[in-house]
Amino acid sequence: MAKVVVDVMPKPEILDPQGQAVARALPRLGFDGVSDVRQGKHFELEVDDSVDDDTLAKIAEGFLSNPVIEDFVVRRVAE
Amino acid sequence: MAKVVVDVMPKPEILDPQGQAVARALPRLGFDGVSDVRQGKHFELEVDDSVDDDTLAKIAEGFLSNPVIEDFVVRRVAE
Amino acid sequence: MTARIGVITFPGTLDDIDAARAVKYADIEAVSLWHGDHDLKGVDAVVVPGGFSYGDYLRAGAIARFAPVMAKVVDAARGGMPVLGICNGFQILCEAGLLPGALVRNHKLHFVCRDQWLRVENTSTAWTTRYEPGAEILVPVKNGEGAYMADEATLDALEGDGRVVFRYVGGNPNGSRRDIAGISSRDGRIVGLMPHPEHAIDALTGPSDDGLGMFLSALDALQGAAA
Amino acid sequence: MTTLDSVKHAESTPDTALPWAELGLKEDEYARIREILGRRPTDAELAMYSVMWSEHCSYKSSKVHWHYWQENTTEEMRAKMLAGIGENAGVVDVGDGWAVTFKVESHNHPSYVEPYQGAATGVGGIVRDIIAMGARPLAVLDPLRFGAADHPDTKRVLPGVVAGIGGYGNCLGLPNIGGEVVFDPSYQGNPLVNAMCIGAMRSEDLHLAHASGVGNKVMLFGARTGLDGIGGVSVLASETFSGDESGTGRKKLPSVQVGDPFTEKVLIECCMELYREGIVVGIQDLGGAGLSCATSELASAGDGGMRVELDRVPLRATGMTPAEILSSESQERMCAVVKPEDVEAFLRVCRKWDVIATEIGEVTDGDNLVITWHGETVVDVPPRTVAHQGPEYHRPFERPTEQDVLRSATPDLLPRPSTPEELRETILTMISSPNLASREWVTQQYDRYVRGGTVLAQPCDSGMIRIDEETWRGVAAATDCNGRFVKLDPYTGTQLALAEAYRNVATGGATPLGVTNCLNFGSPEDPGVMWQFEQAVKGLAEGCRELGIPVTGGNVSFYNQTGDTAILPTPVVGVLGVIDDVRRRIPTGFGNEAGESLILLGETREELGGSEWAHVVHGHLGGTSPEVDLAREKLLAQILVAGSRDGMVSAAHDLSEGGLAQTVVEMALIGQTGARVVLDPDLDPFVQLFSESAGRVLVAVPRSEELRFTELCSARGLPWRRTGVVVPESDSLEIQDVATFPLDELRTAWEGTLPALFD
Ligand SMILES: Nc1ncnc2c1ncn2[C@@H]1O[C@H](COP(=O)(O)OP(=O)(O)O)[C@@H](O)[C@H]1O
Ligand SMILES: [Mg+2]
Repeated sequence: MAKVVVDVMPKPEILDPQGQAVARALPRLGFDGVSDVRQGKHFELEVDDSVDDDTLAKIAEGFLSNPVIEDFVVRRVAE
Repeated sequence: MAKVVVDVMPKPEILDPQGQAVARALPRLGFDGVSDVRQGKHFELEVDDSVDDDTLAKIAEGFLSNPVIEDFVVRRVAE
Repeated sequence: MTARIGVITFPGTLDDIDAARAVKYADIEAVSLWHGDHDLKGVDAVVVPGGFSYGDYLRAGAIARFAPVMAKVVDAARGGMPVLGICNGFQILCEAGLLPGALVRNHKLHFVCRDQWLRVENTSTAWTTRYEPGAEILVPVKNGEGAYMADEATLDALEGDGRVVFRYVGGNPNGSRRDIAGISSRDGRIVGLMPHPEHAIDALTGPSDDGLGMFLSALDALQGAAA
Repeated sequence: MTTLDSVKHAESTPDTALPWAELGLKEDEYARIREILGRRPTDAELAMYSVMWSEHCSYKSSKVHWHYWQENTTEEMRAKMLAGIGENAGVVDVGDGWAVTFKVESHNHPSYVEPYQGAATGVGGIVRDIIAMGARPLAVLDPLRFGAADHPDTKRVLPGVVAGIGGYGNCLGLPNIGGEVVFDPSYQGNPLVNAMCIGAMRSEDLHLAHASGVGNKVMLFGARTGLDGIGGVSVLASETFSGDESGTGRKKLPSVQVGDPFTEKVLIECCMELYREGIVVGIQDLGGAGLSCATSELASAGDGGMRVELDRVPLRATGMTPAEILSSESQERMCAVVKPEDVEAFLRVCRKWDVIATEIGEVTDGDNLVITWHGETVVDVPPRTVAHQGPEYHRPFERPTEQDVLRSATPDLLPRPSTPEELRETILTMISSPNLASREWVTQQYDRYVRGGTVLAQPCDSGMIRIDEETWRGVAAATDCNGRFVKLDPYTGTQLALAEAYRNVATGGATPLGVTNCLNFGSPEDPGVMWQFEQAVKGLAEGCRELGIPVTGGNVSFYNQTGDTAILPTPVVGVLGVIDDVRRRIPTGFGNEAGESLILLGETREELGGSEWAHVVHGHLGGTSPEVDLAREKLLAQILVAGSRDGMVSAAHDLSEGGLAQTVVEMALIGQTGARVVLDPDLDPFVQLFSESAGRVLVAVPRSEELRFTELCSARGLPWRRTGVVVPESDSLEIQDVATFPLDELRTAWEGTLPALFD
């Protein structure tokens, strides 16, 4: 068993209304000094050791993200 | 300037219908070996060096997550 | 003296005109309140209506609860002013800590808009005295993050104190714990619910006029207080 | 290109080669641009011309057929229109000083690539068209087409599209009051996502897009401009939709945009406040072709020139070039023209709503649209040549020979059910088939209640909203198209689409007033497709003339095909109607009155070509489409409107796909009330139950009104037949001598299909 994390983020050139809403709100809440926020998705998967990196990339690219508008990063993490 | 990542996840005892939907769909798409999926949010913040860890924790706890239903992790990452 | 109920508009609020209409149907004056206001214009009660305040991009209600007007609502509510949160308004009241728990993504992950039967479980709150105990009413529900969540201890306490005001009957639309559709504060002055009584004030434009009772109850509460 | 390609630079480097072909321009088109300018264009000018002269923006393949609209719009029809073809959206006068604007548009290709965002931004775009007329958007409808319901890719596309339409429309606070969901394998690689919006205003508030008044300021407001959709428009029109590398050496950019419905909602409220305060002279939305389109259209519709300082545009990305800024399709932006003395007030309203607003230029007394970049002129063009004088193709069109084969393959010899058991089974098969099953899985994701004025919505024939709370005046709308009928006969098929939308509006008790359309076809380079298109336009224009209601606007979408195979020709027709008191609307379900009789209006013939039965049971498409009789449709509508006004009709539902069987099942299920149907003993029950003859509506009439109503029909010459009774105490539907169905059994069959496919 391994734990795998996939982070999916809007591509840099793509509008990120969620991140912008957070960024705009922070100063109103009294938090200064945050110049940019982007918001994406964070997946944590429990996978069998049989699942190789290639398969993980396919899952991330073909299903967890839409490559037209999103980038992803896959990491295996130690438990 | 520093880059800070905040991951917000549903608490273990809270249902995670999004993660479950992913977990259920994977075998249908021909991907076996993924036994559990949880889905949360991933934030990437650009912050001034003046922003300390305390402030970051406040932003994450009081705003980016709702402690009733979510846990969070804050990390500073090297650029 | 006629009663006056404030209806808050945040950027992204949608059902403010509906809430104001419902207030007027109950012969109460509707006063519109702006998210940036620092006072409540002397109203006797407040409705926090539905919609997607600030887009609800982070989490429903998460940004709205920090609006200046909400600070005033929190103070007034703690002082006993009747407050009704509908849908996004309920989410905002939970985020603001006026009501316990949280509203999360619907179990089927879809926005759901449908006519929904509710049982009125508590008819002693400021917003429900016009209903018969156990009455079943038909009002629209429409939300994407409407599943009520709280830990077991909180749920038990809510049940024990009679603070579950509305429960879904005939099917739970969103996976709410214990079929909870709406809850109240301990003193019954603050009520939050996901379904939309303001869309059920006329059988022509809604499934029934069952929702009007909530606004008429508020009228009674306010007039009773004045008398 | 590292040096700025200014006009001066272009003049001094006449031989520099520009990538006109990559931008979708033809050689003669590029030559014409050079001729208009008397020099080579700058790259910014080339970007403008190429997007504005694309199929999507210039209608270059379709415009030669627009004479049909002109020829068929009589003075009387024109008199009802406050704005028509050529404006952002058509506007009709609905009485009492109210003007209503409505339009349908496609967002097909982006929705295949990114279903959620493609559909969402489709809604966003059409809503801005409505705002740009000066109206408050009030409702949306969404005609959709997908591949086979059980195809795995449909499971990717449909849920995403539906969630996107809901996600955007719900967040704007616009009730969704109708639409279509149709499955056919021809849409497999090319779903159709059309979106319609309706808005209302007081007639005097009508705003047209024009920039007049020398010295008036040009204000850009709404979202920042980013790198989204650059080249998107020309890509849509250039026979591929896989992205395109326009711009100056950037990596491939997605041609899909991400919508921000919250920004659009705030933009709506901001515009409404600007209109209320009377501080807008002219306004234009930024849609396809972004600033290129907005500035050239505003300038060419005004009486002078315009100067724009492009470096003032608020940007979201760094290092954007003038050409990129001009062609960016970032969403949620508008462009307004205001008097200099109103600029402060304009900015104040924008600040209130937290909307970014920037003065980017002004109206000049010159003739040209002049755009500068840090002081240097990068565009200097006559705006009409960009906006309105694009190329016009005379594409060949010809009726394909296979059309004869198709029409001779009639459904006559297909085996039919005949015993009561077979008929019973067929009814259950039909009502649970993907095209006839309940749409609730879809429509449940749409808010129909917001604004509190919806009096009819799904699953009724038309949507209806109240527009005036004092007088109860309202409007109704429906969209329709049966692509199989259009395939069998594009002229008649399009008239059938018109007839159905018209009938659906009347079925709710409203009087049809105007028409919009979205013509979805395959490649215009295929003469057979072009023939379908020409026939469709002619059919629609002539049909509207016969009905006496004008086409007020519309949209064309070509290149809808997978490989060489075109979609079923799909000219979606939207009809708008008015009702002076929405309390008189006719509901769809049985059981609104104590005793009701069922009257079938119209005539049933054996018409099964292109029918849902042939499709579902035999996978067959061939023969001739049903006949269309528009004079009859008009009479039928008048009777329904009279029936609504005088309280003679307590429920009504038209007969379309699936025929009488489908209609009566739906009326029983919607009303949760049983009925007994008595078929005509002299006619084949199968034909009565499943024929799709046009011009028919099943009405429920209170017993007390039956005589008055049927006498009215007889007097006016509308055929009718008493077809049964509603049985309020019953929970089953009996079709005499055929079968009795418990309502629960019907409900399970009708409602189970889409959840089983998509949950
Ligand atoms: N995509 C959609 N969005 C909203 N409403 C829809 C959609 N598809 C179908 N509907 C609604 O579902 C009902 C049934 O659709 P349909 O069978 O196509 O109607 P009709 O045959 O009367 O044109 C109608 O009320 C229609 O407006
Ligand atoms: Mg119909």
